[in-house]
Amino acid sequence: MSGSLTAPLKSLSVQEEDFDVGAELKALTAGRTEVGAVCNFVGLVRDISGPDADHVSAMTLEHYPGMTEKQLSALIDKACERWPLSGCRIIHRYGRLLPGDQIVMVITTSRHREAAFESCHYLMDWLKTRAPFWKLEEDDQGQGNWVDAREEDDLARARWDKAAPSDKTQS
Amino acid sequence: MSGSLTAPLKSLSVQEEDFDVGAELKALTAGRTEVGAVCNFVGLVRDISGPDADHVSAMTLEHYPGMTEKQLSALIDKACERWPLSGCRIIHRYGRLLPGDQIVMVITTSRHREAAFESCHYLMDWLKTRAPFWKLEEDDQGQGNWVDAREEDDLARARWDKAAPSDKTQS
Amino acid sequence: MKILYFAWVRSTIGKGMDQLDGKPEGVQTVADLLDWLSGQGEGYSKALEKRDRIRVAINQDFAEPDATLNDGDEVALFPPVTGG
Amino acid sequence: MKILYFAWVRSTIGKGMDQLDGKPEGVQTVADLLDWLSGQGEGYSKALEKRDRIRVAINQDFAEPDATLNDGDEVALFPPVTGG
Repeated sequence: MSGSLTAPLKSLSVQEEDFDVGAELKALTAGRTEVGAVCNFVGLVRDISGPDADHVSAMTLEHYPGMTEKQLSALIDKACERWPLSGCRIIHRYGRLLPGDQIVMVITTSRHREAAFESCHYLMDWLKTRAPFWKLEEDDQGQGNWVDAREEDDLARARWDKAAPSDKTQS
Repeated sequence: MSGSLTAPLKSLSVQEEDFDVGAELKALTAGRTEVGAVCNFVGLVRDISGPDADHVSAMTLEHYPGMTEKQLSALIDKACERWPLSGCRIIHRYGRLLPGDQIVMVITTSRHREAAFESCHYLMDWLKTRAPFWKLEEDDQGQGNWVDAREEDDLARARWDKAAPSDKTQS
Repeated sequence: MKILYFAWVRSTIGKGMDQLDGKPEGVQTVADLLDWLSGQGEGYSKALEKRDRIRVAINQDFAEPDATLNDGDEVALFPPVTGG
Repeated sequence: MKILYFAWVRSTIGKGMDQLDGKPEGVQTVADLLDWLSGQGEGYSKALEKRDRIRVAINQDFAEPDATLNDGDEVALFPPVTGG
């Protein structure tokens, strides 16, 4: 149920290359003067990991080509049904990344800030538990360790099962 | 109560000039490889306004120099006490703006996404009700109309009076 | 005491600032000051007509109607804020 | 039926894919398939040892253990996802 006069711009890229957040923000808002709010999240590779704060020298992101695109496209559609968005864009990288490198970007645009904030947060929480990516971290000895899923991520996603205040649809 | 090893980067600009979000994001994350999450909000001038969707051809933002800086600096300090942030930056413009122009930007960075999302949302909700700015909208006839405050903004801010799940301090 | 006006409070009163020599006589609180200002002419009485539409800051912090004023205070009167 | 393996499921089994000629005999559900695969050699039995650490997709959608399989399905086995 979109409150926008024109259809929301939906866009997804699953890629090895880095991305330019500034350029992505401009592309999603150019000429859309109904947009009053832009929310953006970027996930970066951290140099430490896990409960023991082990040092990470690199990370390789494996993914399931095809399923990734299918799951993330469905997620973008869900967000656009639940909130009145003008635009929604996800970029997720795969391959070998170094600390400080960008992994993922979500941008949502809307007339008002609540829809932009909530949908961006929703997309990140869902993406964390539904997009088929797996992180292999390398320590200083070049030893690879598969990152374990975090229970907090399941809890964070489950929060959205309740209808949001701005959710107009009835289940 | 910051969970960062180094003090959070805090920064505020109240200015007439436009800003470059991409450059601001880079500046706040450069060399900070403990950062895993960046949340960013940008508010833009919309071309329609109010319940009757009146067309807006321009907007002038008046502010109270001195009080603006005092209130926004205090707000940044509060956010950095409540969430373990690595960085927090606010830019707010004043003067005459056109539809599509950027008004305000908030960036928060942290190890994890919950802190980044929540603190960014908190800052925008508080800023809306505490930063001394006033919008004068011009319609197509050049007639100026002072924008009324929205009750929703007070409600959105009041939400944060309850302790957040990640809030470690006791009142 | 310095009194600043912003937005439509400023445009209705017709100026951005009044510089007073300390507090006006009989004025102790923010509410007292608003009452006193209302009697200073047409612009003032009109601007302060709907008292619930006025917000006040003392020394650049928000203040309630019962807040006490001091001689050297910077006081500001303005509508509810609409930034962001 | 195509079966894909990812992350440590892939490295423990030692390959990324098995191509079968339809469903193995007696296999109707996801749980049946995991039981059957466990008997296909050391890598398989080790990878599928802790069944609660395995997630399954059928035709690129998440599937529960009781989901029914069809001959031409693309099935994938992998650990809980850790993207973002």
